[in-house]
Amino acid sequence: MTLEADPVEELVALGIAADLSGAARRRLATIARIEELPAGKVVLREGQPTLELGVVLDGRVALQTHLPGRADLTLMTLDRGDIFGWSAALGDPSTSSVVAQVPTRAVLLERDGLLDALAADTEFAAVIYRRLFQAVTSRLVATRLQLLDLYASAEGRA
Amino acid sequence: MTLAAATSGRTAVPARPRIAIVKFASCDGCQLTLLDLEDELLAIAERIDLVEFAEATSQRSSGPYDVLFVEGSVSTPEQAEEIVRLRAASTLLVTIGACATSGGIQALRNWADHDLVRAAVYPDPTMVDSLATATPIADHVAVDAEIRGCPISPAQLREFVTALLVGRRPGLPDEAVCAECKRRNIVCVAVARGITCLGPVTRTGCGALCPAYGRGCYGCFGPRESANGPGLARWLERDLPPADVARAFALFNAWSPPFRTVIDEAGGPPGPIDGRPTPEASDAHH
Amino acid sequence: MTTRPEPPVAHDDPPRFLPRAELDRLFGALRATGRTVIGPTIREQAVTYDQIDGTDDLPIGWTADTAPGTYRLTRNDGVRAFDYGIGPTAWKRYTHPPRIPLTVSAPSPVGPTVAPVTPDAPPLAFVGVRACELAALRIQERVMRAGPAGDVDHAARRDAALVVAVECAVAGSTCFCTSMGTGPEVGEGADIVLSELDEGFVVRAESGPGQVVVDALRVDAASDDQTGRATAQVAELRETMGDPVPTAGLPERLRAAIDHPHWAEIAERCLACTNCTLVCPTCFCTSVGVASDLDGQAATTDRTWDSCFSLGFGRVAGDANFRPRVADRYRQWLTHKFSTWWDQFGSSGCVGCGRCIAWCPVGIDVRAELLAVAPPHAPAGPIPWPVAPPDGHAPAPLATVEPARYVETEVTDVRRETNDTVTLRLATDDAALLAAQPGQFVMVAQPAQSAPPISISRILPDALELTIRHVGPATASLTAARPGGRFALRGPMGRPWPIDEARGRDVVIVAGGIGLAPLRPVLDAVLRDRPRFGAVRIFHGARTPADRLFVPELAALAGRVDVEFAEIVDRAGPDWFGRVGVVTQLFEHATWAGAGATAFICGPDRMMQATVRGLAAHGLSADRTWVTLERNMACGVGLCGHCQLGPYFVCRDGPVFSVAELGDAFTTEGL
Amino acid sequence: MHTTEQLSGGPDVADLTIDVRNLTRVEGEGSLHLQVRDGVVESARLEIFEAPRYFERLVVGRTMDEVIDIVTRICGICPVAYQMTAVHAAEAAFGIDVDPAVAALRRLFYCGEWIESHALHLYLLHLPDFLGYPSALDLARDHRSAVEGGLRLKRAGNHIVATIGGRAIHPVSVRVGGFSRILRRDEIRALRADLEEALGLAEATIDLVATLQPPTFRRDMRLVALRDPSAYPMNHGRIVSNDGIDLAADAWESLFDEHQVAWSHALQAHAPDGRPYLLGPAARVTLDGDRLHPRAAAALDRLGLADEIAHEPHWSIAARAIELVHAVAEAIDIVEAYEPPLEAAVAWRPRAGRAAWATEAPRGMLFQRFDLDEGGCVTDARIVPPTSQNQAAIEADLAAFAPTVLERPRAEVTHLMEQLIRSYDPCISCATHFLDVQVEELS
Repeated sequence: MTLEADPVEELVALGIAADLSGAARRRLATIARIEELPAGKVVLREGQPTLELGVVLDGRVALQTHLPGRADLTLMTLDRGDIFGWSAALGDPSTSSVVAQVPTRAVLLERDGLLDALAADTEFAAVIYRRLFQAVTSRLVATRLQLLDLYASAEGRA
Repeated sequence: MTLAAATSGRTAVPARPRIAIVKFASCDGCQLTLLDLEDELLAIAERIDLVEFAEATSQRSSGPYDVLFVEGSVSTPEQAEEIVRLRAASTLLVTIGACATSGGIQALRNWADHDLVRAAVYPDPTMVDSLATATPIADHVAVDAEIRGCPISPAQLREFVTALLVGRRPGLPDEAVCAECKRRNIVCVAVARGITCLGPVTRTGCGALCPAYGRGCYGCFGPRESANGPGLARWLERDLPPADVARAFALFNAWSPPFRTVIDEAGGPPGPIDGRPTPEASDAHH
Repeated sequence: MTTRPEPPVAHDDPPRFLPRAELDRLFGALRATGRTVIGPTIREQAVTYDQIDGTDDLPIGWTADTAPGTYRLTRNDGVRAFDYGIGPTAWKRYTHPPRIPLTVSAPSPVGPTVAPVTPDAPPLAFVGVRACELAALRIQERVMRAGPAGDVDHAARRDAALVVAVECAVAGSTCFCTSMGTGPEVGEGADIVLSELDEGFVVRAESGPGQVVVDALRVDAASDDQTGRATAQVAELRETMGDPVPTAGLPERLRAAIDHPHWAEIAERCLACTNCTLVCPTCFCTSVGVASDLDGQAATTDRTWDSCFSLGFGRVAGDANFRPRVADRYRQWLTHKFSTWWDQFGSSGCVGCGRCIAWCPVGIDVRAELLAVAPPHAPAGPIPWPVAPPDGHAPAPLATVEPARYVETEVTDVRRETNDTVTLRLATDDAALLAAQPGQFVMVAQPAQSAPPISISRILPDALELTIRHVGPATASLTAARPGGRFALRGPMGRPWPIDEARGRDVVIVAGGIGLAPLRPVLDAVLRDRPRFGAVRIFHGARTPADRLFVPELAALAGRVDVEFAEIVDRAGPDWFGRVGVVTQLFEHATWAGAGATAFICGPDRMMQATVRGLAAHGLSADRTWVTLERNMACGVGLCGHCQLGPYFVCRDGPVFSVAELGDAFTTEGL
Repeated sequence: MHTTEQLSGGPDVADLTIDVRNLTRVEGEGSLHLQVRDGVVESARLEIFEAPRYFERLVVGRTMDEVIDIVTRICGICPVAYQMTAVHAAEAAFGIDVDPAVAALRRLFYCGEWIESHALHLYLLHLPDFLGYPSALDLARDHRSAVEGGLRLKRAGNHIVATIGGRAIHPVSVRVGGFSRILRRDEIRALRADLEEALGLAEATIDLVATLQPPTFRRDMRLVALRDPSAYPMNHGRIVSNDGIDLAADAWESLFDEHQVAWSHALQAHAPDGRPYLLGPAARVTLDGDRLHPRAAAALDRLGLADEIAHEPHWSIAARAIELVHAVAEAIDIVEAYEPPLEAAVAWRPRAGRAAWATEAPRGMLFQRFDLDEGGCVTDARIVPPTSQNQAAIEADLAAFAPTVLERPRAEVTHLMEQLIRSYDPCISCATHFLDVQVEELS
């Protein structure tokens, strides 16, 4: 396997695991794996247990919500470096469905191992929670901009 | 639908619109203003279908109308029903004049005990069927545009009709009378002569008529945008008792909120009537 | 016509003396030069400047008591003609009239034509111009000639006026010229200067035309005693007036007070009635009105005085408004007069005449408000934008004054981009139009419509393309245009994108919605000359897939290997397989370094602000991050005042700005 | 026009019910109630239900200058009449003598309103009846120059009112003691050109009227108008009639009275003997013909309809034409002679008392009375517009006219009824009435 095939190295490269000590990285390695997600693969389903927390390496996944009687609505798409499934870190059910929009490579951290690690290793927890918090913040900003209707304009000039 | 929409080409106001002019409680002066466009009347008549205008033609139509001009305020139960019917029959509803836009001079009765008022004029009030209040059209149905004034200005009516036919936004500025006063080089009657003038809180459109004739503006075009009635009242009360300040505001647009605030703070309009609005009056506005 | 030619110099001979009884000689001599005399006379219980015939029309024996909100004409029973306090009329009424015709449209076989109206400037003589008023004439002349194209009407009227100034011997309680450095001594710009003594007038010629009039008086030289008393009387006046407004550091103090709570307090009293601005001798803002016949064929536009206190002044198409609150409008006026005027024109906008104090119907005293909002020695807070008067960024150069040009163009192609947006190709052989730069705009004139500013979305050898969204009546008829239709264009206007500055550097282009249109010429220029640029990254966001402009060109971009192109939409249906989200996500996790790159950004304000923040995080420097701003650009050349943003006229100094230039002006509400 | 007709009581066409709503081409809205049984008119009522506006109440507590601004809002067609009556009442009560130039201006002001109001009614409201058109706008398609002439005549009247009062409707310059500013000579002289043209148009109107053929309907009617010792009545005069009434204008209430009827929001005025009376152009031309301007007197001779004007309501159009000539000719005289007053208005002090006056509105005598407190504020008011005084006379004429046309097709009957009502130029806004031609169901 090449280096980039190592999930921890990938996460370090993305900055997500860069601040982790060696011990914490080893702990991470025990719960992280890289997976190839074929287009259309449903990684997480809205309302179901969030069994994995994921980070996109290549490709693209869509966050979708189900509208009864209508096609699922894509709320947002995620690219390299974006985190999904963070409910896993809380043990909560998934707040949206996550679907691979194109063939996608992602690092997946399985939930139970993640919860154990967060509970057992405060240094690990501090770094991971900080990353998750950053992800939540930028997602909130993006959502706010969508609410504001980013492209609404009163301009007379075209 | 708003006037902006109507004149932005988004809304179907056809090249030859069906136009109706109706009146409620009013003096007829605003609809007569159309007949006062002596030089353009016939040319305008050739470009529109004047399908309802009892003042001028025996042809009648109960709708539908592309544009409905409404004069007068709602003062009887029948009128309160009729305006709803007319709104439904009209694409664009335009109020013309102070009565339709803010209630008019008759809205002064909104502060009074209706039975007292009625009894003062009619020996047997029970024969007279009227509401306790005279209220603006916008209190009853959605209004798309206002042409202000008591009465409206012929020039503004001409501009409105032209803009409607040409498809542009009518130039009906919402600035203060003062702006036109200064452009016309009329010396400010308030500053130079200490005359009470509502110009600073009143919408232009008259061409600064009253100051040009040596008297203070009496607010017949109603409040302008961001009219600071209390601000002007505080200044006037340096020389006048509050009752006389209220007197100045208590005319044709007394019931418009910026003016009403001043009148209410002074305990109501002149006259030996209960200064507080009747329940119906306050309901009528909220 | 170029800037006003220097008049021949006056001979260097001593002042003359005109006995009081002979004052009518002056009027005779002025009329002999073919001029109508405008001077002080009493009308409607005030001293106004109207046409006068002679001495009998002067307010001899009258003066005025002024105070905040009051002006009272009072007898002083003196013999003097010029001891009256300044009245409501400002001379701008004659150099910058309240209403002038601008254009005339007439039907013609090839469609309606639009032609500018050539000014009709009668030769006038202004008698009784005070020192502060002379300063105001100088300031307004600077304003009306600044920028890319000065005002031809003002130039003609000012050039046709001969100024007879009078040195003040008395001052009103509202006067503060001493603080503003404009009086009481008469400064430059007069043709003749009078100093009034009880027995008559000391007369100095200060220009060739003035000398001609003075010679025609045929009066003797003034005695040393008379000139001495004239000098002494104005010196004495200066003493009595003192220095009521501490102006040291005032522009900076006002800047630092941009968020002062006192603005809201003033708004409680301020009626936003516009009186202060319309009596002000330097306020110059105007709006254009349209009138037409019932068919919209024969139409005229005229230009009338407007004011930053009227709501409509800050309104743009779609009825958004830059200064919705009265507090915003008062702040705009006061900070413009005393602070940003320096940035724009290299001087204060106030001459201390006190008209705004006396003629405010609720007696708001600008002197008191200045002390309240920006007291002397106030802690100098952060400067909200990076220019520091009085030596701040150089005021716009004086313009070559020529009448507005309207070039008839013909629609040769109409492409519907979205349900509310079309791209028009307008053929022209006009060299000036075809020399347009990316980022510039044109004013599109149609009879019976206001002329909206429209960005150029492509520059071709024989045509310009304009991409227009239907947001109001004027754009409605433009988006309804058909091939063969004709429109008159004015321009090109505005400051272009600094493309040359980006050569040799990485380029980041971020477009949101309709904002892609003004950036399209940048793409053209960069791709035409691709090797001369570093990495080129293009990020495009739209509300929905259906709102994407230039779809074929976007597809072509996506296919190029020599640019990085990504796009994203806010909302999408199941048939969209691209990215969903906001445009900032396109580079949020990108690993490229932005330091040294140049960014060109255009889109709605919110999108640009989010993008600027996002790019800053990638290390792009504020002085290489360029945005193009939206304002109510009415005249297009910085003369109407509508598009002011802090120290800038968006139409003249922009619409393209670097984020560094804008500073907080980019994000301050109500500015 | 919404017209329903019902036959009832069998085939006898003399029993009929007509229902026409919203009579057109009158100021304001209203209806006629007509019931015919066995060919006999059982009732003919002018029903007036326009929303009441309570002006008598609105002016309480107001100064007389405010009253001038308020009462003018009673009517958009004759605002000057309301202002003139109120200002004269106030000046009489406060003992004010105005400058002769002010008095002349006010008469010119009134001439302007007569011209505007008469031209409006004659050309735009009434003439279409005689020529068989639904409106003057339709009439203009075939007789454009006539309608244009009428509009220019109307414009000349509006021009006078706008020059003196600032605008044609609800002018602003009338103040107790004079005007709000001095009208300069050049402003007044500027009216000259319009009026010269208007005089030609007014005299052409006489020739036009001479060609008309109204229905024949003749009756004797009590005619009441003011009589001014020295002039055709406008701002001054005693109340006189063709059957001997003669009393001071401020004594109106001593003879006449108003009472309320169930079918009207306008109080009907009556003389003590209950005999209806008619006000307006026909009454004035008949009672004050000897005071007409020479040009108007000549026009009347040429027209030769003095007797018809006195006895045939349809010929009121001729009386209006005569008064158009008079008003234009007199206006020219006043403009010619005008010299501005020394001051816009004389100083005055309010005093307690009774302010009562009558003037001649275009439609007839308008009476106003205000009781004033020491501060000059109104404590009680009475306003009696001409139309509410004419109401009883109109109803009497309708009752008398109906039987003469009952045999005709009903649509025509309806039209003839409307035409007759229009011939009185009822100002429904003044009388705050709602006119509505409808007929009682026959049981």
